[in-house]
Parts: sequence; C-alpha cells; structure tokens
Amino acid sequence: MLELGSLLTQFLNGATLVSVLILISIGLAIIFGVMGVINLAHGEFFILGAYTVIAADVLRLSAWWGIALAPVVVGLFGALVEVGIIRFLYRRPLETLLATWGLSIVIRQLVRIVFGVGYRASPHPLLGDVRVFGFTYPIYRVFLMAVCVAVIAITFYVFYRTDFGLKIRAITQDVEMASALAINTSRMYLSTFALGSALAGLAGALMTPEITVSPEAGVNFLARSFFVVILGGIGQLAGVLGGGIVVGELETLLSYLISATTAQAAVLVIAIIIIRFRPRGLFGG
Amino acid sequence: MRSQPARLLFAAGVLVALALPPVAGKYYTELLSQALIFGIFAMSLDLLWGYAGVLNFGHAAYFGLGGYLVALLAREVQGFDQSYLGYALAVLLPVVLAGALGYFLFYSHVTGVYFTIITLVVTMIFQLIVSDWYWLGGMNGLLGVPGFALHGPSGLGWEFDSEAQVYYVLLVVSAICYLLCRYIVRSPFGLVMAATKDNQERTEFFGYDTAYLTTIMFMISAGLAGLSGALYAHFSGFVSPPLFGLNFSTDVIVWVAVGGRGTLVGAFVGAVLVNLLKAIISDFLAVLWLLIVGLFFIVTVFFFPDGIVGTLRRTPWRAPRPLPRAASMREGGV
Amino acid sequence: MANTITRRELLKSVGYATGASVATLGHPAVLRAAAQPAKMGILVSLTGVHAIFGETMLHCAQYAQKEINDRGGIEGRKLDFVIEDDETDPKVGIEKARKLIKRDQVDVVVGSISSAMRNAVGSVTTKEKRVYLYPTYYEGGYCHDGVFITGAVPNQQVERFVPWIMENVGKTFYIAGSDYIWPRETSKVVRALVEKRGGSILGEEYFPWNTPDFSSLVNRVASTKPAVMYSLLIGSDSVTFLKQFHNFGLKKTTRICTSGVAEKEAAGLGEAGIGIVSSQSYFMSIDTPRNKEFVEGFRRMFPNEKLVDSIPEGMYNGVHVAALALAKAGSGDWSKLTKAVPGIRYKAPQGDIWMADNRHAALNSIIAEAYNEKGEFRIIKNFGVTPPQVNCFQ
Amino acid sequence: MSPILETKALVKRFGGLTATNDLNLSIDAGELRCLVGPNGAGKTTLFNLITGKETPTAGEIYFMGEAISRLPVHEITRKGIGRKFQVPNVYESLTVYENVAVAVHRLLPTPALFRKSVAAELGDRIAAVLGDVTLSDKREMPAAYLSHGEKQWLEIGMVLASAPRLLLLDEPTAGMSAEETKKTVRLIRDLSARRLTILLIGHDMQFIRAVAHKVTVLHKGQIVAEGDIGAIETNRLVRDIYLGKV
Repeated sequence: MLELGSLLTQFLNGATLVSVLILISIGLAIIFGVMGVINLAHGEFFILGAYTVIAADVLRLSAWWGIALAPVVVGLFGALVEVGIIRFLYRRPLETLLATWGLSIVIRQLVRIVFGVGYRASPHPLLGDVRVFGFTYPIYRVFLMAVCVAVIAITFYVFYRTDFGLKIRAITQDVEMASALAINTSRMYLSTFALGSALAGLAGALMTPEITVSPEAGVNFLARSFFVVILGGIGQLAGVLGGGIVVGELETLLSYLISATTAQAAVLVIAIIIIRFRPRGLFGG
Repeated sequence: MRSQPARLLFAAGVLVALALPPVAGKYYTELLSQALIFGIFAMSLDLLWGYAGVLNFGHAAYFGLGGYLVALLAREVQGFDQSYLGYALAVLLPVVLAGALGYFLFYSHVTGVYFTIITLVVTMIFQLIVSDWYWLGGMNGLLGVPGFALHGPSGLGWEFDSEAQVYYVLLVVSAICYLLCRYIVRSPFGLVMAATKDNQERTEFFGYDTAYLTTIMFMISAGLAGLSGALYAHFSGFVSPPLFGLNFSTDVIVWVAVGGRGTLVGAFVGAVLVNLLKAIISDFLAVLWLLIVGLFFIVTVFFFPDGIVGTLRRTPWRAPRPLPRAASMREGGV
Repeated sequence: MANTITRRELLKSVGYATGASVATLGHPAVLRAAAQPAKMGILVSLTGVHAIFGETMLHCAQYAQKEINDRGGIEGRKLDFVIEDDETDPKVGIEKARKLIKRDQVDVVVGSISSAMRNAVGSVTTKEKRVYLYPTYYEGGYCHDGVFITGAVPNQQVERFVPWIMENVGKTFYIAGSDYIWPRETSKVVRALVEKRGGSILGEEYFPWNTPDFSSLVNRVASTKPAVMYSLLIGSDSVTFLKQFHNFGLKKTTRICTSGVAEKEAAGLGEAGIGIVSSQSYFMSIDTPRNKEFVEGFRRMFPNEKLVDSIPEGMYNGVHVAALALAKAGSGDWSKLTKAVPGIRYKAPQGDIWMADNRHAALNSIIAEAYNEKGEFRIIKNFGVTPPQVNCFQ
Repeated sequence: MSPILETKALVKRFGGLTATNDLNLSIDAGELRCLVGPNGAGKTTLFNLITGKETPTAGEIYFMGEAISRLPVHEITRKGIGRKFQVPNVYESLTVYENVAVAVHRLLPTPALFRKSVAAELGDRIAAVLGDVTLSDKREMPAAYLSHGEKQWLEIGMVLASAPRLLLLDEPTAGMSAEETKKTVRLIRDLSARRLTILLIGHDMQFIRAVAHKVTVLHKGQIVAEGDIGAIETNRLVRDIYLGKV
C-alpha cells in the first residue's frame, strides 16, 4: 500500500536519522581511531554544542551564529580537556574511560549551574518546506543531510588528502615509528581531540531545533553513537558511515514492523554475532 | 602471609561489623545491609576487573537480571517457596548470559576497551527492554518482593524482619561469598587468571585456552552479581529499570576503584564507604554531590590508582610488592 | 549566577534543618513535648532527569512551609523539613524514604514525581506505617493504606477536556504516547469518551523513551489528517515530538491537545509550543486573587523561578494538606492520620480542593492554551472541581 | 625413525612479502638443531607458524605425524611444543615461583585448577625447575626485579616446566653477559643430553658452535644449506648471504 509519496518521505526520514547518527558518531570514531581513547563525555560535548546556540540566543545572536560558534567553542573546550586530562592518560585506555565518565558528570552539573535545570528553546533558524517531486519536506532536514555529506567529504579529504591526514594515519599505524619520523605526536593528538570535540559540538548545535535541550540529554546520544561505532567497526571512518546507515535505516524500517525497543535489541544481538566472525566490526578491516 | 598488624586490623573490622547494629540504629544498620549487598556486587566486578583484567562497564545488567528474576517469580509463581528457586535462577541466568557473551567476544579476541563498550551497550539494551516492556513492569518497576526468609524441609522457617536480623544474615552471606572468591583467586585457576591478565600471549603459549578461562571467570562474576541482585530484590521489595542503568554500572566501578581493585576486601570497603559518605554528604550538598562524584572519578584515576586497600597493603608492614603501572596488553587491547 | 547563590542558601537551610533533627534522634515520641516541631520529609529529585521538576517542587514546598510557620505553625508547633534527593532513581528513593522514617522520624512524607518512585517510596511508607502524600498527576489506581494523592488522575484531566475538544476543535483524533502505563490508561479514557460521542480515533501509537526522531509518526499523522493530535508523550520525548511536529508544519492543519504538557515543557518548545491546548489542574495564569497571592509570594521568595506548573503546585498543596491533617490528628500517628486526611478541604491556588474517600484529591479541570514562546498559558475554560475516579489495580 | 617435526611445502605471505617460501624442514627426535640466517630470513615467522600464532598460506606442518597448522596456539602447545620468545616474556607482576607455577599447572585438567591442594602437590616439580635455572633463592621476588639474563633463564625454566617434547628457543642468549651465556650453553647441552628435542634460533656463531650439532641456514624463507657446523661455516653460499652478496 506504500505509494510513492510516503515511500519517498520514509526514505528521507531514514536519511535524516542516518545523517544525524553519522554527525554524532564521527567525532567519537575519529578520537578512538587515532588516539585509542573512548570519550564517554562525547554526549556532553554534543550537548555543549546545543547550549552554545542557546547562549547565542540569550546574547541576541541568531541561531546561525550559534551553529557557527559551537564547533569553535566545543573544539576549544576539547583542547582544554586534552591538555588537562587526556594527555596524562595515553596508553591507559581504561583510566581514560573512567576519567571521561567523571568529566561527563562534571560537565552536566556545570551546565545545570550555568543554564538552569529546565528545558531550553531557541528560535528555529530555517523553517519552511522544499518541494521534492511534488511532496513537501522540511527544508532544515534537507540542510542537515547536506551538512552531513559536507562533513563526511571534508573529513575524508582531511584524512586522505592532506599532510595532516598523512601524519594522523602514520600515528594510527604505529605511534613510535611516527615519533621517530619527527611527527609531533602530542600536537597531533591535541588537534585530533579538538577536531573530534568540534564535530560533536557542531552536531549538537545543528540538532538544537529538532531535539530536547536539557543538561541530561547527552547520554542518549552517547548510547546511539556507540551503537553506530560498534556495528561499523571501531576506528574506521568508513565504518561510521556503514554503522550509521545500518542503525538508522534499521530503526526507521523496523519501527514499522516491530517496536523500536525490540529493533534496537535486535541490532545489538546482530552486532555481537557479527563481531564473533568479524572482530573488527562489520566494515572494519 | 598476613603480618601481625594486618591480622589485628582484620579482627578489629570483624568485631566492629558484628557489634554495629545496636550502636548504629535502624537506619544506618539498614544502610550497611544495603552496602553489604553492594559489596558482594562490587566484589563480583573485582573478580573480573581486578583479577582477570577485563572491565565490564555494564555489570549492572547481571545484578538487574538477578533482581528482576526474583521479582517476576514472586509475582508469577504463587503457593510455593520461590526464594530458593529465585536464587538459583538469579545465579544461573546471568551465568548463561555471560557464557554466551564470553563465547562471542573472548573467543574473537575481543578484550580491553572494545569489550568494555560492548558490555556498556548490553546493559543499556537491558534497561531499554525492561523500561519499555509492559510485562516486565515497564518504567514503574515491579512491586511486592517478599523479604528474607529461610525455610526448612518440614515447615520450619524463619522470617527475617528486623533491621539487625537482616544485617546479620547479609553479613553471613557476604562472608561466605568473600571466602568463595578468596578461594578462587588463590587457587591455581586464580593464578593462571593473574598470569593471563599480566601477559595473555605468554599464557596461551603455555597451552592455556585463555578465552575459555576468561569466560569462566566472567561467568563466576556474573553469577555472583546475579546473586547480589536477588538479595537486593528481597532486601528492598522493589525492582525498577535503573537497576540495569549505566549510572549503577559506573557506581560499582567507583566502589571497586576506591576500595582498591584486585583486593576483594576493597570492594566492601569501597561500597560501604562511598554509600555512607553519600548518605552523609548528600544530606546537605544534594546538588553538589554529583559534581563531587565526577571530580572524584578524575582524581581517583590520577592520584589514587590503587584504592584504599591497595594503598594500605603497600605500607611498611607488608612485604613490598609494587606492580609495574603500565597497563598490560590485555587492558589496552587497542 | 544569582541562581547559584539562592541554591547555596537553600542548601544551608537544609543543613540546618537536618542538624536540628539529629538533636532529637533517639528520643521516644512520648517524651517529646507538644512544642516540639512537626517534621515533614520532603522527597524530590534534585539530580537526574526529573530535577527539571524537582527543584521547583522543593521551592514550592519551602514556600508552603514558610506560610505555615508565618501563621504560627501547626497548632503552635513549628514545621520542620527534612529534605532528601531521590536522584531520579527508585533504588535511592527507597533508601531515602527509609532514612526519613527510621532516622529522622518524620511525621509524614511528601513528594516524588514518577510512578516508579511513588511505588518505591510507597512500599516503604506503607510497611513502616507512615503517611505519604504524592503530588503528581498519574494513571490512577494506586490504592495503598496511608498513601494520598494530590495530583490529577485521568478522568480529571480528560473528562471535561475531550467533550470541549469535540465541540471546538474536531472529532477525529490521533493518539501518541510514551510507552508506559500513564499514557495507556489515559488513552483508554480518551478513547471511550471520543467513541461515545461519535468521534473517531485514527491512530494510536506508543514510543520508547528517548526516541530521537518522530518523523515517521508525523508523516502518518499528516497522511491521516486528524483534527486533533492528542499527545501523551511526556518529558523530553514530548518536547522532541512537538518540536518536530511544528517543524514539519503540521500545526496549521492539526491542533495539538494534550494532558502531558504544562509550563515547563512549553518553555522548552519555544515558538513550537504556541497554540498547544493542555488540560491540567493548575496553570500559573489562573486569574484569581488566591493564585495571584501565591504566585507573587512565591516569586518574592524565589526570584529566579520563572515557572510553576501543576506538579509543583500539587507539591505545595500536598504540604498544606499534610499540615492540616497533622493539625487535625494531633500527631503523625498512623491510624489517626490516615483517618484525618480524607475530607480535608483546602483553598489551593487552583481553587478549592478536597481529599476524597478514595485517597485522591478532588481537583480542578482547567483548559488553557500556550500563547508565547516563554511557555505561558492563557486560560480557555475552568470547569471547576472534578472528583477523582479510581479503580484500584496497583 | 620418523621425524618429530616436519614442514611440507610451507608458504606464508604477508601481502606482497613472502616470509616463508616452500619450506621443507625435518627435525628428528632428540636432535638439537640450530636455525641461522640474516635478518628477515623468516626464522621467527617459522616459529610463529609452528606454534600457531600465524596460519600458513599454503603447506602443512606435522608434529609427531599429526597435522597441526590450523590449530590454535594453546592446542599446539598442549601437544608438546614449548616456545621461548626472543625478548624475555615472563609475568612481571608475579613472583618467580608463581611464574613457574603457572607453567606447571597447565599439566592439570581445567577442573583441577580449582583445587588449591594441587599447588602443594606440584611444589617439588617447581622447586626442581627453579634449581635447574638457579633461581631458587629468588623464588619470592617479583619477576620484574630480575636481571635480563635471569628473566631469560626464568622463561626457559617455565617452558621446561610445561614438559614440552619440542623446545623452541628464539635467541636465548640475546643480551646476556659472557658469563651468563656460558651458563646458558651448559643448560642447553644438559637439556639436549636428556634427549629433549630443541630447535633454536641463533645469531652468535660462537654460541652456535658451542651447542649445535646440526645447523639449518634460512634465506628469504627458504633453506639454503643444512649440515654440521663446520660444513656450514665453510660454505661459500652461506658466507655470501651473510656478506650480503646474494
């Protein structure tokens, strides 16, 4: 009974969710891939991005300013965290895990103290529809997809076509070798962490009109990005794409057939079974 | 071998534990009872984390499973004593789940951080399922789990009503669990586990199936966690989805880290101390408590890696045995 | 920043209150002179997801406390609070309820938001024979000795609301809710009312907690074209859904009616909230001298609190009802107090309320529409008091 | 007499690199064989293939007549192949005694690992091993505190304690002083005299001269020469390989 229109909107809905998941997960994956650090405060970095938009609104700046500032603010914050905490815990991944979890609690409480505990709203930057083959779809969602594609393209370009990316890949392969080749690893780590944080902040800022903004909202997004990263294969840029597509489309499609909860449980079981046969994840090398 | 002062300290601890209820009053006795249950739970995590070097970031899944099983039995099965069946299943089901996960993960050489975040997602899924599945009580949880009771074969039975009775029962159960764990970690199996934690490759080259052995340790750990969950269900009379929560999973990590991982006793020390401290501090610092917890996490990692018991054990009265601080391959796992 | 300072002051006062209670610890009740303060345990979520309501609930309780003490306390006894944070975790709620009763020996417990928390706390208070007042609107059906409810049950939110919708908005409904007991119970009442009056329900769906994307639902609503979108999603899910509903431009054709949105949620919606019609027992904009007095007095005490909604008002009423019952019973004695609560009448900010024999409060049914992006509502119609209908099943 | 270890047409490729190329090696029971060859000749890869750490691209390995090349590490080890790594690979956080105990306990079935009493039963065996490697007086010391040479001996001791039929030694004297090397030579000769089959990788010609009966020379993953030490040392091809002419 699916007619073309609903099929198309359904596809676009799925594509939006996929874009969002990829935007949220890509920072997490980059940081893990390069540094071996799992940043449990990633959800809070995301929320900091959203609060940057709120803060911009309080300062009577438009939401576009908020979206532009968020990656800068959160990226700088990430750099601060790297210098203050992460730097001392290289090669101690479990300790990093604990420290970033502690950090996530601290950020949440600080956001609460500064912005208050309630839900916050800010004006929508881009209301309105576009017409696609005679059907309307919110223009902001189309914009989200475009940004996602751009972010992916830029990330891939940076990693595979620039000097910076070359050094990063050298470090990912073999840290000691990279150091021996006079690559300044600690500076590379710093920029990687800042970059990953900035991407989380950007995702948060972009999602502000579509989600609930409260200090506690970060954890849910953290859980989802873990899903994507585990399924796609940890530390793989392409894995994030694959994981995002699988999780997003499965959730959208399965929610037609079974409950979303069951769908998520099923995705996890499938992921674990896949890991038995492909320990590096579905799309891992 | 224990030295004189350590023995004295231990004996003093036992005496204090025995003499507490009349001094502490009803509320603190109950709080301590709860801390004992949490202590067993923390110890089960320590078995895996401290002795096998594998951190389960979703340990609450097994606790919650035990608790929910008991609550479901209490609701569904009437007319016969569910408590024994409850305990048995509360141990068995987590063991099976751990076995399955171990088979899928350890046998694929998934350890370290990778294992850790998968366990984290596992507990999130459990929380999702119990929150959203109506039959399991949903967000409202399950009410009406009976209290502790002991039933003999011929209608003989005791109900443990008063706070002090419950406390002593739990003290005995904790002691038994502790001795069991101590036996395991000091057995040749415990030694091989320690070896695996230190250097997995070398252990494999001695002919040990480390995936198999680690899975066994995981199963023991999960079973014990399930038991503590069952105890908790009887103790509180109520179970709800946050028992599976990420917060609870990280709480238990804090208890073990504070007490000192790889010490067993430390799990109890951490559970009792943190819960007591929280009860006291949150009286007048409710809003700041979480901030303190967060900072504490970070500070512990940096300045206090051995925990209380671990630090005490390095004091002069014991033979010095500092371990190299660099994490082993297994923990790194990257 | 001023916000933090008040919070610190608040914390100090809590510290003082508990300090005072420690001094009386251990004295048998008989030895306590009549002038000993009456003690109320206040259980709220100051941390975790429900802190959004918990903080205002606490402030409302404290404002009620101030009013009571300014008028000379309860029969000459000062009213003391012991405040505990349940951390939005029933596990902690149980522990704190036990503390309030066993250590602090409070006369009565007031508070908590979710049904899970009420179940947790209620299991302790009933066992320990202490009276407990629960202030939040919920699915109804919780009938345990000594647990009294000052929040609305479905019939109070819906009974007058649905006929009004059918007269003024339209007869075709689409229902969406969070997947748990309150939406399911409420929707049963809604469905019965709609079908009795010849309307139709075009769809009914439930969603797990923290659903990030509701676009599929929005599309289905768009294709079925109901006149009314009846939302029973709650908390952050409610905000997420209504934002996306707005972003898809559906508000032009379908009106949102809900019993799950009040001032706090509307504030998180901003412009997306404008036009939502909600049914609650209290709105901040009720235009009566009594409510004006309440809102102004409250704002004087807590200048940074912008919005009060029905849950904190229920808390405020709960404290007052508990105080009246304590005065009537003379002490926190279980058998006396459980008999004292039913029949208590109180002139609440929402209007007159009273405690019915089924342990629930007779509350006002009010319909209001959100009209600005600050989350403020305009009263459309106040139906006055609706008695609670409760079928015990919990 | 059939050989204890045999590789047939063994091939291992890593991407474009062929580390082991059509290798046919045969070791008799009780033999003390030495593997030599320049860096990158494929010596350690061969050890990895034999012990199951790597799976061959083609070919087969037979141990006591049984094909083993697709088995996991621990099962191959259980058939009686013990391996000592080049860099000392001991349990730094355990005591010397515990290190050996880990190796000894493998001889038990898994359930017996939960019987504490077995530790006492195996005490004599552990003590004997510690005596063999002259570490008896350091039994309670964490292995992290041993000198480099002591760690090497400890590891040899541990491998011996797990009762192998075939002992693989990867440059056992690397990083040892002259005195320590001498002691190690004595130990290896002693083991060989007890009819233990030993396959060792050596670098130091003097050491090889001191221990070996028969030498196999590897180059680019292939056997280029095999024979007793005298013949090998005068072999021109071998000389050219070492001088980098081939």
